[in-house]
Amino acid sequence: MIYTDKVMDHFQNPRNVGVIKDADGIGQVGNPVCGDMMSFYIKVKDSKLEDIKFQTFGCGAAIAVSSIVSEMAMGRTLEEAMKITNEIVAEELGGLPKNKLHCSNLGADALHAAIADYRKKHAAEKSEVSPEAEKCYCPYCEGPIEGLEAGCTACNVELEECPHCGNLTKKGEEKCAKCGADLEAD
Amino acid sequence: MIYTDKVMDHFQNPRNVGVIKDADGIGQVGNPVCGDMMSFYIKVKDSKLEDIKFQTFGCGAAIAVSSIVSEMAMGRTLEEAMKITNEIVAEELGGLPKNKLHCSNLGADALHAAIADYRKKHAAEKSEVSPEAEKCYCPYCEGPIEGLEAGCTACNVELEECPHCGNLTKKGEEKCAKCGADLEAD
Amino acid sequence: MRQVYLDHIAATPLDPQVLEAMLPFLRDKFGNPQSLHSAGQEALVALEEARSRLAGLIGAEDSEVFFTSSGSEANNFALKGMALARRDKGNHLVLSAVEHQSVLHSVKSLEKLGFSSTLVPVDKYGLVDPEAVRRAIQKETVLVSVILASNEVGTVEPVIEIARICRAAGVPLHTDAVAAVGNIPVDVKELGVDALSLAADQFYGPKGSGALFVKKGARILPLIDGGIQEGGRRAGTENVAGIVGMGKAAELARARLSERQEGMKTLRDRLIDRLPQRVDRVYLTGHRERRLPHHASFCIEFIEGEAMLLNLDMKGIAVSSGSACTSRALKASHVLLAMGIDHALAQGSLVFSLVDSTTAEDIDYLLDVIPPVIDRLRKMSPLYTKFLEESQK
Amino acid sequence: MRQVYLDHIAATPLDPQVLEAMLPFLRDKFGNPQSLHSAGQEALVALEEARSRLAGLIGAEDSEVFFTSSGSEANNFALKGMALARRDKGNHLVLSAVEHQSVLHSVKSLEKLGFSSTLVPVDKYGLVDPEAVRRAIQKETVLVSVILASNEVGTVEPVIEIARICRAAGVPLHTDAVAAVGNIPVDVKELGVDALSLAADQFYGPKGSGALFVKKGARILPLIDGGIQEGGRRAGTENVAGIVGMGKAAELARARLSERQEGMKTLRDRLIDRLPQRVDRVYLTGHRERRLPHHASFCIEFIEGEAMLLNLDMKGIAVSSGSACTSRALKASHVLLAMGIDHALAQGSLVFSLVDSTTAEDIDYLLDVIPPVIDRLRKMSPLYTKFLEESQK
Ligand SMILES: Cc1ncc(COP(=O)(O)O)c(C=O)c1O
Ligand SMILES: Cc1ncc(COP(=O)(O)O)c(C=O)c1O
Ligand code: FES
Ligand code: FES
Repeated sequence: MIYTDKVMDHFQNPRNVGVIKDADGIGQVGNPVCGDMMSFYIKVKDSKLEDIKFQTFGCGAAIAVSSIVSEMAMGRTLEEAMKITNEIVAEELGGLPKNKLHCSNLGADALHAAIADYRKKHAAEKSEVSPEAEKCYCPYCEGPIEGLEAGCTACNVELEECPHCGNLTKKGEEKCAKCGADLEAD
Repeated sequence: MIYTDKVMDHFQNPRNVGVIKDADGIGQVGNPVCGDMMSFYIKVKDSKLEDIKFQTFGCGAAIAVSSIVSEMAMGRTLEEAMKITNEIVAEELGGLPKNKLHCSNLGADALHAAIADYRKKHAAEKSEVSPEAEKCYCPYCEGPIEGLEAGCTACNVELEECPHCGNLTKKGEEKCAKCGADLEAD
Repeated sequence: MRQVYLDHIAATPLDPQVLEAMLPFLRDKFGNPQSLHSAGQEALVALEEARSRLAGLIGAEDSEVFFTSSGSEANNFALKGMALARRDKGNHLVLSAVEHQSVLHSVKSLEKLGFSSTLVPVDKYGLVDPEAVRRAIQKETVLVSVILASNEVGTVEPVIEIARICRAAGVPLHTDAVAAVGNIPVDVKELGVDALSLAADQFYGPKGSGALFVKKGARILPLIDGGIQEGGRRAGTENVAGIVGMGKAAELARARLSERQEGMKTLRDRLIDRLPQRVDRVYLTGHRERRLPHHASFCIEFIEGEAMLLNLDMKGIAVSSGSACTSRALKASHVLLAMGIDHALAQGSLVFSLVDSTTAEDIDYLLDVIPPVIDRLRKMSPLYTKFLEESQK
Repeated sequence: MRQVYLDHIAATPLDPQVLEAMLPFLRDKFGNPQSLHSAGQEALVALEEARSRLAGLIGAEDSEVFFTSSGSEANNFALKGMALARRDKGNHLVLSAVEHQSVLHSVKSLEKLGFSSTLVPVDKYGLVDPEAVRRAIQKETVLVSVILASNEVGTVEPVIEIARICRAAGVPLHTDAVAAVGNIPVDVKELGVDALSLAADQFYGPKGSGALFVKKGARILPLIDGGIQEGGRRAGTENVAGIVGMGKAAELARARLSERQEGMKTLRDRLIDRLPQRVDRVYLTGHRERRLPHHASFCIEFIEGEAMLLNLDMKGIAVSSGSACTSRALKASHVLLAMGIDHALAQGSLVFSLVDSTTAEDIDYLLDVIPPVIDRLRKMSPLYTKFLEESQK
């Protein structure tokens, strides 16, 4: 399988799917152009996440990530929830294909955005949402990438950064593999 | 098989192999660089080929061609023997692979050279040895070739003429496929 | 659990007769066709028989058929080989916006070598307008390439008309017929093309065997340089068993084509007609009539293809969400985008492709299984929620 | 009639275990490895297992192995892909004078694209002098290619030393190991090469399956552009059965290599030692010790190879007169000429190549059959007659 059993479990039986009508905070990340979009709804009580619901438009990984993020954050304090990173999410799922690692960012990002929304609304304290600097992975061979210049050392593909979303795409591709933006032909 | 039964028969059981010590005429064509060399020895009586022997260094086709040429010419008048052409030889053998058609030229050429040698020695009459203009065949796909410009229309190979032997060779080859001469790189 | 395989555009099973034909060449007939001894000649005879059968399927001369290892190789061979052979004539290429990756990326590689290209747009059915091809052809154009039938949306292009235009302009035309050959009648003379790519695994032949038809007289340089195989046009020891299998598959396809087509068409139509009755906001992609007989493709609004595919897989149904060659790419299909379908909808692409043994029960099982799958995923989708909210207003 | 097959450099039979491993993928496991559903994933797992086995045979990482359809494709991929990827660094190539046609002609094609090349000469045993490679490398050199073992004369080149020189010069080294892998120990790390070509049909695997090792970090452009197969490096639906067979063959080769080698070497030596005792003016080509364990090649003076080959074939013995890839070319082998053998002698080339099931009886049968064949052909040869006449003087 392309996914671990744990991913498949969360994909098949996602926890906490849905919408909270009177949410204390709502976070939304991604858009359909990228092929993925997540909405997180939170209820906060005593600085703790009393309830979490999500909706996801996206692939199997995106759905599983949303589900596990909601499960990991449930009942936690906002502080604790803000510490959930894509690495932790991916690890918790027993690993993700490397070209799907960006989905794990999305899950944490959406949750963090919901918390930020809550904080803004409740003006409890202002905090900058600063998602982790994204690790780069080659979208072709899924190997880690050191720098753009070198290309992917694993599969030797020449890469360029999408000026629109920053995603790495094989040189000469006409569209960004992530956001679909037109890349200038070289 | 690459060869017809008739070719294989003449190759396995070549007629008239050998040398005539006191030959009336000797003809030799080809050379080892081309991969083929034939010697024909003839005895002439009353303007007829009383005996013919040959020796051949070369491939299966070359041996079969020598054999059948000797058989076809045996007992014939010199005039008749001079009319043996490569087409007739190839036809008599039930066909040859097209890249081996040049071998059929060799057989007739060697016989004609022996006759010319006899005529020269006996000064009976002078005659120019003018072997038939060679038909061109693509050495790669064995298809007939109209002109050099067009390349081989059958297999689309680009051809050039070997400046040494005139054989057609794929453009960009370093050596002539027939005579082994160095071709200038393009 | 019932197993329903509806992803045959990615792979067909071998016809048992094809395997039967291959086996001797995997057992004791192991000679190399280029060897001059009997074992070699035996392999050569089999190779040439396969060439003849394949030529027969597409109406070509035997000598116009060159074996390759895949449809992609055939496309690379055609594009690069013909463009580079005609470089003295110009450096411009014309291709449609719905070409396969192996054509598109061959052109990208040629662009690095100094070629330029014009992409001919398609209409909402994915159809290329022959007149648009005419307009795209320039004085410098050395090759036009238009797909015969799309593996993603099933649309069959008006290649005959396009060929007429190319002939008039004196520019050779290549067509990628990988998804077409063996599934619809394909005759190179009728089409009037100069080169045509095909692959055996599209018609019950083995993977790893394809071919390029190159019309007599058309110039092409090898993609794989080396020995004398394929008349010096494609080097490398031949995959004898695979080629023999392809030949057998071609022979069977020729004999059974119309029967196969009719059977699959009926089931395809059942699916095309009934799926939109069972689920709302489901759109057929590609042309309704001018399409491959075994191909039904849709976009399902508000959800993403991979999620559907995995859910169906868990129910024993194998489908695809686009071209197998791009299954792991995260972007929407360039074919769907070229047809004017928006990104979100294009993400919900599903392709069902049939085989001659597909049954009505298979289709009905799919029709039963898919609505709850879609329903469940839509309930998870923020886009669907938004849509419901807006339609309530 | 006794059948003795001694042309295994052109073709080996499939090991029965290899066929066994392939069959499921020719029967019901027909999924496309790029399909995301279970049938596809099953094929993918098999593909990756094969990659791992192949990597194990040559001491590579799995991710450094790219499947191809033949040794020739691997050579074209390496030469064209690495040269074009490094075009910004220079445009000069270095190769030995005894490379396979698929390397030589790849270089010819690159020359049309603006590259130049230097041919490094060999000695009379066909050995490349590493120092000569050092001298041939220029500032503009972007790739060196030296064959690991010659299929024509069996000589094994000092690639380790050449690799050291290339590393010092900062130029990547490709080696054509098609005739070597599976027959002698080959370890890419020990060799120190950046790329290495191999083909399964040289070690009891199927025809139509080869691979290129590309060292992690080495840059290479695809030869076949298109989909995401092989990490975007080599497009086209994978020949799953063939690849699985190659993997199994690699596993077997790894386990049995030393045993196979020893057995074949003994018989090879029997042939090399005894043939010149039975027939005069017969010359071993290639190096006596540094040669492939299953390879014995000779030039027989005064006669031509094809005529011998056909005569031996009629006696049930299959041999070759050089590379299968050039069997129909009429010219003398460029390898023999590069070794300084003259044209006439080079025409008399015979190559005997063994397999692990070759027996001493096979060799003895050959040794009995060949002298009268040679004798008969020499009696027909004008060159022999001339030689006899001259030696009588
Ligand atoms: C040394 C060498 N290189 C390359 C090749 C070409 O391999 P293939 O025939 O698989 O294309 C061969 C074939 O025997 C070979 O011996
Ligand atoms: C239209 C089209 N072209 C090219 C290809 C590539 O063929 P292959 O996968 O054999 O390389 C495919 C594959 O399905 C196809 O459908
Ligand atoms: S939603 Fe998984 S690829 Fe982005
Ligand atoms: S001797 Fe037959 S090829 Fe010339």
